[in-house]
Amino acid sequence: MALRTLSRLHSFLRRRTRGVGVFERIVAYAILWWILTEGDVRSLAFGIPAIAAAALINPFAPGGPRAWRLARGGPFFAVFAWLSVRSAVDVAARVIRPARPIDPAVVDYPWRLQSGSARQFMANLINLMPGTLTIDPGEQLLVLHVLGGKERALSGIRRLEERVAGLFGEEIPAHE
Amino acid sequence: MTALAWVGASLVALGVPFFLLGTLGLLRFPDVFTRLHALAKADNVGLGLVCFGLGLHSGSLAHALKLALIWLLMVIASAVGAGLVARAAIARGVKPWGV
Amino acid sequence: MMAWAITAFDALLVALLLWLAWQAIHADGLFRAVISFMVFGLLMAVAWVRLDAPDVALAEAAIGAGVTGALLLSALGRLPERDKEAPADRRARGLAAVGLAALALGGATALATIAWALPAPGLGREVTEALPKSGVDNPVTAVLLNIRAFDTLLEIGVLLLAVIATWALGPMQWSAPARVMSPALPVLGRLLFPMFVLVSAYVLWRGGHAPGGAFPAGALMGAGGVLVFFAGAKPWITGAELDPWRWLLSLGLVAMLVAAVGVGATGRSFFEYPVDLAGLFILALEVAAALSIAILLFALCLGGRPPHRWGSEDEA
Amino acid sequence: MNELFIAIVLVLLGNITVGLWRVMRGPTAADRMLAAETFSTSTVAIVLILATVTGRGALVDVALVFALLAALAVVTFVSRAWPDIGEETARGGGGPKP
Repeated sequence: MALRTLSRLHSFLRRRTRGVGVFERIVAYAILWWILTEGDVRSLAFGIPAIAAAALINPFAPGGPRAWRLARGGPFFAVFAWLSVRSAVDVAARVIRPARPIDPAVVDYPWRLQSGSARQFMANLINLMPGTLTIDPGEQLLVLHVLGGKERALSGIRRLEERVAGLFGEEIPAHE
Repeated sequence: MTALAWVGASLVALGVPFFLLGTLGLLRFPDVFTRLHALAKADNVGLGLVCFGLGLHSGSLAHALKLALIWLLMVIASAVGAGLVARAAIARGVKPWGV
Repeated sequence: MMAWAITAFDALLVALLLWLAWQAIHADGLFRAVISFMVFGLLMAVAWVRLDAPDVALAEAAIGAGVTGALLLSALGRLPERDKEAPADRRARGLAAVGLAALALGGATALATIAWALPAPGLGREVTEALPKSGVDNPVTAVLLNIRAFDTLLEIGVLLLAVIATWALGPMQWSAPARVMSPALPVLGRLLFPMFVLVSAYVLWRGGHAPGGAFPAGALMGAGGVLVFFAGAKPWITGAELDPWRWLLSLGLVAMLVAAVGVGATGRSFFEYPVDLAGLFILALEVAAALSIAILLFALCLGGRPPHRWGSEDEA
Repeated sequence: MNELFIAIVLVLLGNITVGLWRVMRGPTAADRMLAAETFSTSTVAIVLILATVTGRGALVDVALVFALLAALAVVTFVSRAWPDIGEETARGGGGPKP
């Protein structure tokens, strides 16, 4: 009984540590732990097992190949912050005007991004961008609910997709 | 009272209108999709300004990073949550207004 | 200005809490009632913050706003359609409302009388005096796991009984992980699982010297398990008879019983830890209790005995 | 400074009070749910500001717990509760398939 449990644990851990990023994950979680405890080293008796557990027993398979290009993270975040503020101001302007010019539409957008993690990242990011909301991140088409007209939303989505592609180091075909 | 603390406090105050406008959208917009637009956008910027402002106000890096972590978690929750609710609403046959 | 604004805040908070509590038991439609209850939990945590009780606020945040919301919502999903939105019989509800109001009024009066009769500073001084001998710096943890450890023993026992009762009622309705309704869910689960592990461990660590401890940490980890399960992960716990997880379910209760009775071997009374080892005892009990509480709450949210083997609907 | 913060906290609680109208009104379960979600954002802001005003670091942990749990209600809602609540569509039967 105990032996079987042990061997199950062994194969489980082997599955988890295979593939990329165990080391990176551990570093990332150690940084998070430092932030949580505000740098208290006495916490490591709890911290080390927790970091190991977080990195090794995640029931979901680790993501695909090296996802992010860290060097592009900074500029991307700046763009993200700017667009978030703009989208909040945009939606606020629609709320506040008595005429309530929301002009909603449902739009199908064919993906140019290839990898699943880049698509997921974008599908969720869209919800924070000006006038766009993901309804269904499908296999072929991304179905969106947009405010303020289709064309405006589509050009925004195209630019966003190019930025996400850059972040994930993906080549996507140019828009004709 | 340092200048940094004043800047921080003003950022916190600047966040409040976004919360109010988000709620106004919640009340005024005609269907669940448009309301999701209002909330996912306005509330996160509001909370972002509050967290950033309080971080500056505290003047401690570790504390500011913890606030940034809280904001990030809320952003993830509301971005993913908005998509989930929108998809569930479509699946239940809720028709978008004005389309 | 300040005193006025604080008073207004507190008054509004109390009014909201009363209104939400009323809605939670009296709203048309169960869904509205459940949402009211969840918002109530959220604001109750703010009320504990205002009462300067961060320990309770933390527990309320983890349990009230987290696990109970998930429990009620998934219970709602199991009810047959007609029970969910149909308002109950008007007259019966009116009668119940009058009865409840009378009861609440009587209870409040009784409580107020008792509160005035209690010794004014409470037991704070006694706890502070005993704190150096308790093994921890946080008075709340000292009370929960040393001074009044007996209460905690019973509380964990109640949780275990609840799970046993739930399992006894029959197998759970879903023999496979939740039908994943969006590709965003597994991504969210993968992202949040490590956060739940880290923050629970952090809250547990904090319990030794500041607000935190086994109950909020366990509740948080249990909530994380529920989220990851609904995001499509296959749970580790099964209903098989020799499942090692059964030991983890009872670990908290067993550890507390061993600590309580084991000290008797050296001629001490129930739960009387040796003073120089008290810190170690409390640490071990906290970890055991937190793990157990997490798994107990997760098992409760499954809503029945899990299957002997989990299907693999998640790959579909 | 604290006066400003307390005024802000009061405004945010007022904001929640107004938003409750959507919880009561609906019309769909999703509307009520997303109203509740916004309350958790406002509550996090309230608790964080109170943490600054009182200088109690532990309150930041309360906000952290809220932030971590914010996704739980929505996930439970879409995967368990709403697929079987008949508000819009008059599907008969109901109840999860075994």
